[in-house]
Amino acid sequence: MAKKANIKKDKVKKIVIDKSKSIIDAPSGMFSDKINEPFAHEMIVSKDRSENLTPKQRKRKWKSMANYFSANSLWMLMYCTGCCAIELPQAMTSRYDMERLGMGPMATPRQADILLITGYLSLKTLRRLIYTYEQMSEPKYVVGFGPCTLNGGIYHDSHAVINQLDQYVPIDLYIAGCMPKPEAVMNGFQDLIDLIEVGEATGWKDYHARYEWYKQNQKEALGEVMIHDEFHE
Amino acid sequence: MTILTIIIALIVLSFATYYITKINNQVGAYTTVVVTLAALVIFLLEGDKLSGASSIGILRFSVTPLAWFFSIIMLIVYSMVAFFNPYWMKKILHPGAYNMLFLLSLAGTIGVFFAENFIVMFIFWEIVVWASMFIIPFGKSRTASVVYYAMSTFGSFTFLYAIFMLYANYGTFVIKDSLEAAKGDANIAIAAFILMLLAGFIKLGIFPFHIWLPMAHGNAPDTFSPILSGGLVKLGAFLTILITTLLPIHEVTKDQAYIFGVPILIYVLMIFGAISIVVGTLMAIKQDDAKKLLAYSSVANGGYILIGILLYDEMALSGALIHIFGHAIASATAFLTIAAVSYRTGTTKMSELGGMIHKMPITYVVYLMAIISMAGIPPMTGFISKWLLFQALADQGMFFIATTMFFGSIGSFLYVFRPLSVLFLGQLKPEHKTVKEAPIGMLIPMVILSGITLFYGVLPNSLVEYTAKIESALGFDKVIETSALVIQGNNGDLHAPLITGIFAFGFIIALIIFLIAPKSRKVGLMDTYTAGEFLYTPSLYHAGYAYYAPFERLYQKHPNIVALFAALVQKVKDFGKFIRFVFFSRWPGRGVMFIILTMILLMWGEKL
Amino acid sequence: MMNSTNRPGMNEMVNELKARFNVEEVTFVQDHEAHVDLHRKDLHEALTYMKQNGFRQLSAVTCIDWPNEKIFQLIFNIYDWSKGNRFIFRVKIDREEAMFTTITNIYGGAKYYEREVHEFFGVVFEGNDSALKQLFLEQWDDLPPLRKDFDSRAYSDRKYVKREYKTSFGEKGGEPFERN
Amino acid sequence: MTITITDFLVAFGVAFCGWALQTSVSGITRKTVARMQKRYGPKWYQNFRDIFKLLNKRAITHGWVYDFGVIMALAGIIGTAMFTPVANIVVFKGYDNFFVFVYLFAVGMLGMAMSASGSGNPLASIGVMRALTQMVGYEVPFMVIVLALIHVRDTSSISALVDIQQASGWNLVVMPIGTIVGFICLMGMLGKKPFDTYIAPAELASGPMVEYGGKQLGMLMIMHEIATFVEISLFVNLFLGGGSNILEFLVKYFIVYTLASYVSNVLGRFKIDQVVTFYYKIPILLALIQAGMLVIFGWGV
Repeated sequence: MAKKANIKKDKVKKIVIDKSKSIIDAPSGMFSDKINEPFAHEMIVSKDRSENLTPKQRKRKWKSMANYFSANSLWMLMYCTGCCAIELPQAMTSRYDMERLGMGPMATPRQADILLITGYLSLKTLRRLIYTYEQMSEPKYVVGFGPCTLNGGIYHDSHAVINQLDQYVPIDLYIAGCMPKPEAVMNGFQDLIDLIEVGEATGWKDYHARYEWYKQNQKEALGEVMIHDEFHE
Repeated sequence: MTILTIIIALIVLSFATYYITKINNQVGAYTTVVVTLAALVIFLLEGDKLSGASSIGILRFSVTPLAWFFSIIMLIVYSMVAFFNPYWMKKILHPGAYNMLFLLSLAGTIGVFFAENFIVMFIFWEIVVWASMFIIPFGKSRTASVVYYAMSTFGSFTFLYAIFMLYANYGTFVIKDSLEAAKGDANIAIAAFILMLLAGFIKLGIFPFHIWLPMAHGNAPDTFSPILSGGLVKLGAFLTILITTLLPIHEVTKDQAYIFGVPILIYVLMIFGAISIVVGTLMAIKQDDAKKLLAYSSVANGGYILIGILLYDEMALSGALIHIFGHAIASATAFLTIAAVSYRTGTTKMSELGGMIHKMPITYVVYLMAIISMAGIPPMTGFISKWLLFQALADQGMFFIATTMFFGSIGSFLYVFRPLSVLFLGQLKPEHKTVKEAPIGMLIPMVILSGITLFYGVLPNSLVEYTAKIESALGFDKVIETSALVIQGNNGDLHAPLITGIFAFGFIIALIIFLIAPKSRKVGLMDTYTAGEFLYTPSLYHAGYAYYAPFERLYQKHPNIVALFAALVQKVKDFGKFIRFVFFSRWPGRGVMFIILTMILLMWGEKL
Repeated sequence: MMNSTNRPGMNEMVNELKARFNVEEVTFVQDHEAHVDLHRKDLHEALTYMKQNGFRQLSAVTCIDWPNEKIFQLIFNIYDWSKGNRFIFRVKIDREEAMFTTITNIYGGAKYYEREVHEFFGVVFEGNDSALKQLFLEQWDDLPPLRKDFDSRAYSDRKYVKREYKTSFGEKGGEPFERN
Repeated sequence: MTITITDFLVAFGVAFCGWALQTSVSGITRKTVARMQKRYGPKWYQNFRDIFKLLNKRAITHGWVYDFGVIMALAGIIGTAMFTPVANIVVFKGYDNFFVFVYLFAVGMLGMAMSASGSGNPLASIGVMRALTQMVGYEVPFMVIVLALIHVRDTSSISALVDIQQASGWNLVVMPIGTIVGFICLMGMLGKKPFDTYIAPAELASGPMVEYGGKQLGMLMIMHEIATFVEISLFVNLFLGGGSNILEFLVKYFIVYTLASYVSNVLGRFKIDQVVTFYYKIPILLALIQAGMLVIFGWGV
C-alpha cells in the first residue's frame, strides 16, 4: 500500500519531462521592469527543479518562514472552467494524492490560496473569474492549465473565448498539456511550491503594481467587469 | 416612610399625571420618569427601614424581604422603561390615560407585594389587571386585551374563591395566619393552593394559560411590552412563591405518593412548568415578530421559575428568585431594544429588517448582553440562576423535568439568536440607509439595565445573599451558602468572578493573536462570496425569512391549544345564539312555548 | 426516407396537418419524429392545433442561417409526452428583414428561446419585447455571432490580445520536435 | 482556595498544550485516514502549517462585529480549555463545574455564530442556523446522561468525578449505555460526519466559515482545535476515568479522537432535520433509560 502511495517525486518528474517537453518560449514583455527575472522556468517545466534555484535563492528559501508556510499549505479554489478540471480528481485521490503536498480543495475564494484555471475562459466566465480573484485574500496564486489559458488553444479563433489570460489576471504558473496529465499537474504544483518558497510567485504583487494596466485590458475585452442586467439585480 | 404613603402618593400622582399630560405630553411623560425614579431611590435608600405600620382600615401592609426584592425589580423595570415614554407620546392614542395607568399599575404591583392580607392583595391585583388591560389596546389590537382580560378574570375569580374559602374556614384574611391555619386540613389547603396557583399560573403564562402572553406582549405599545414581560408577569411568580413557601405545600402534601423526592401533586404541577418550557421554546423559534418571540420566551422562562419554586429547595428557590431578577431585567432590556428599533424603523417584524447593527451599534450591544443573559451564558445573571436550578435538579435526580429544561435552555440559543442574526446582523435594507442610532434618552436606560445584568453575573454574591435572607424570612431551615466570591451548591461550587476572569484572560490572548496578525482590509457587506455571481440587491441577499425552516418543519403539525380555546369560545357563542333564538327573536311565541314546555316538564316531575 | 410510420398517432397527425395547413414537405427522421416544412403564415395556427392535440412541450426554438438562399430557417421542436411523438416545424423567413411573430402566446416558454435566437441570429420577434434584451452575451458589440457572415476569427483577432511567439510553427520553421 | 496569577498561567499552559496536542493528533489522524484510503497523506504537522499560513495572510473584514465575534469565540474556548482537568493537572479544583463547561463553551459558539452572521453572507446564516439546530439535538441527551451521573456521584466537578472513577472504576462500566450516547453526542459536538451538516462544503460553501480567510479563519481553526480538545477531554474525563498520569490520559484521548474520526470517515452526511430526529429518537431514549437505571434503580453504582 505504502509503496504504491509513496511515488517518488523524481519518478513523477521524469514522466513529466517526457510528456511536457516545452514547445513554447517564454513570452516577452509579460511583466513590468520591476520584476527583474522573467518567469522563464514557470513556462518550461522541462528543467530539473533544483537547477532553477541559484544558491542565493536557496538561502532565501530558508529565511522566509512566511513563504514556507504559504508554500506548504496551498488551499485551492476549484473553479473548473474547462476540460482540464477532469484531471484534478486523479491528482487529488489515492493515486497521486495532492494532500501530501499540503494541498486541498476549499469551498470559497476567501479561504483559498491558489486559483486553478482549468481550461478555456469565455468572456462570461472571465468576469466571474476576475471577481473571484479579487475576493481572494493575499497572498494568492493563479495556475493556468493547458494551452487555452496560454494562447487560446483550440479555441483561439472563437468569438467568445479569450486568448491570453495573463492579460487580465496575473498567472504564476502554467501547466502544459491538453489536457495536462495528473503527473504534470502534480509536478506543476511542486514547482509552484518551490516558487513560493523562494518568494518568486509574486503575481498578486504584480496585480497591485500594474492594477491600471490589468483593469485597462479587462475593460477592453469585457466592457465593464461587474455587469448589471436583469439577472443580477 | 411607610408603604401606605408611597402607594397613596403613587396613586395621587398617577391621577395628577393625567392632567399634566393633558396640558403637555412631554412634561407628563417626564413626570412618570421622575416619579418612578423617585420611588426607586426611596426604596433603595430606605431599604429595610421601610415600614408597613400605618394603615387605613383593612389597608394593612407588612414589609418582607421577598416583597422588597420584588418591588425593587419592579421599580427598576418601571423606571427604566419610563425613559421611553416621552418618545411614544405621539404614537399612543391617549397619552394622558397611558401615563396615568402606567403609574397606577406600578402602585398596584407594590400594593400586591406588601399586602398583609388577601383582600388588599386582591384589590391591588385587580388594579394591576385593569390598568394593564386598558393600556394594551393602545397598541395594535383590541382582541389581545379581551383575551388578557378573560384569562385574568378567570384567575381573579379562582383567587377570590380561595380567599373566601380560607376566610369561611378560618375567619381571617391575613395571609400568614390563614395559610398557617390551613396547614391543619390538607384538603382545604390543597384546594386553596390550587385555586390561588391558577391565578399565579395565568399571570406567569404557564401552559395552558400562556396564550394571552404573546398576544398581549406582541400587541401592547412597544413601551409597555417590557413592563408586561419584565414586571407584571412576575406577579404570578410572587404569588406562587408566597403560597408555596408560607403554606408550605410540601408539608401539606407529604402524605401523598412521592416521585423523584417530591409529592405527586407538586410533580404534576412541575410538568405544567415543563410543558410551558417546551411549548414556549418551540413557539418562540417559529415567530417572525421579535416581540412575540420574546413573549414566548417569557412563557418558557415562566416554566423555569415555576419549577424552581416548586422544587422547594434552598438552591432552587434561590435560583428561581435570581432567575426572576435576571429574566425581568434581561427581558425588559431585550424588549426595549426592539422598541428602539421599532421607534426608528416602524416595524418589529424581523423579516422586514436586517443589518441594523450598522446603524444602531449600541442598541445591538445591549441586545447582545440581554440575550446572553436570557440564554444563560456566563458572565451574565442568567447563568447564575440556571446553574443553581440545574444543581437543584441534579440533586433531586429529576431527569424528565431536566430534559425539558435542557431543551429549553439550548432552544433558547436558537430563538434569542434569531433577532440577533436576522434583525441586527446581515444585510442592511436600502430603505433603512438613513436610520439613526436610538436617541440618547433611550440608550441610557438600556445601558444601565445591561450594566445591572453584567454586574450581578460577575459578582452575584450580594444577590445570592439577599435570596438567602428571603429564604430565612420564609422559614427555610437551610439557606443557600456563599463565601467571599463562591456560591456553594449541593454538588459543586460556582466561582463567578473566576469564570469572568478566565474569559477576560482568554479575550486578551485572542486579542493579542488578532493584533499580531496582519491588518485586515475592510470590504463592503455586499462583497461576499456569491459563487462568482454579481448581486446588487441587499434585501434579496439576506437569510431572514423562516430562519429555522428545517427545524420548524419537524413540528409544524403540532396540536394547538388555541384551537381548544377557540372551540370553547364557539360553544359559548352557540349557546348565546340559542338563547337569542329562543328569547330575543321577533316571535315571542318561541319564548312562550319554551317556558310552557319547561313548566309542563316541571309539573310532570312534581306529579310523579 | 420513410414517408410513413407505424407509430400510433404520427400518420394521422401528419395527414391532419396536410389537410389543414400549407405543408411543403414532411420527412420522417425516426418512427416518432417528423420534420414538417410549413409556410411561415401557417405556423402559429399549426402550433396552436398541435398544442391542443397533446403536444404540450416546446423543446426548443432555434434557427439556421442559409446565406446563399438568403433565408433564415426557424425551427420549432415540440413534443407529446403522452405518446412520445416529436414534431419539428420549420419555416423560412427572409434573411434581410429577419422578422417573425412571437409564439409566446402559444408556448410561454418560448420567451427565452426567442431571446436566444435574437441574440445569436438577429431575428426580431414581434410581440416579445424582452427578446431584444441581452441574454448570454453580456455587452455584445458586433454582428450576431452565429450568422454565417460573422467572421469569428477576425473578431477574435481584433478583440483579444494574441500571444506573440519568437519561433514560427509553420511547415518548415521551428525546432524539430524531439521524441525520446 | 485562593487563586493566583500563577494558576492562570498554568491554566493557559493547559489550553496551549491542548491546542498543540489536538493539532498534532488531528494531523496524525489525517495521516492514518489517508493510509486507510491508500494515500500517502500530509505531514503530521500539516495543521500547524495551515494555521500559521492563515495567520500570515492579509484577510478582509466585514465590520467590527465580524472581528469581535472571532475574538470572543477564541476567548470563550480558551477560557473553557483553561478549566479542563488533564490527568493530575487540575488548576481550578472544585470550580471545573460541568455546567460551566457547557455554558462557557456556548460563549465561543455564540461569538462564532455572531461573527459569521455579521459577514452578511446568507450561506453563513444558514450554516449558523444548522449548527444551532444541531446543538438542540446533541446537547440534550448528553446533559441528561451527565445529570444522572452528577446525581449518583453527588458532585458536578469534573475533577471530582475523575477522582471517584479512579477509585471505583470507570463510568464506562457503570453506565455503558450512557457512554454510547455520550459518544454519539460527542460526534455531533465535534461536527464529524454524519453530523457535519452545518459545514457542508458542497452545499453551503462551508457554512459559517464561508466568508473567513486569513487570520480570522486561522483563529477559528485554533478555536476549533481547542474546542475539540475540550470536548474529547470532557468525554475522557466523564466516561473513561480521566487519567492517573498524563500518558494514560493521552492514550485515551488519542483512542477516542481516532475512533471518532474513523467512524466519521465511513459515513455519509445527514440532512439537518434528520440530525434532529435522529437525536430525538435513539440517543435521547437511551439516555432516559440510562438515567432511569441510575437514578431510580441505582443499577451499576
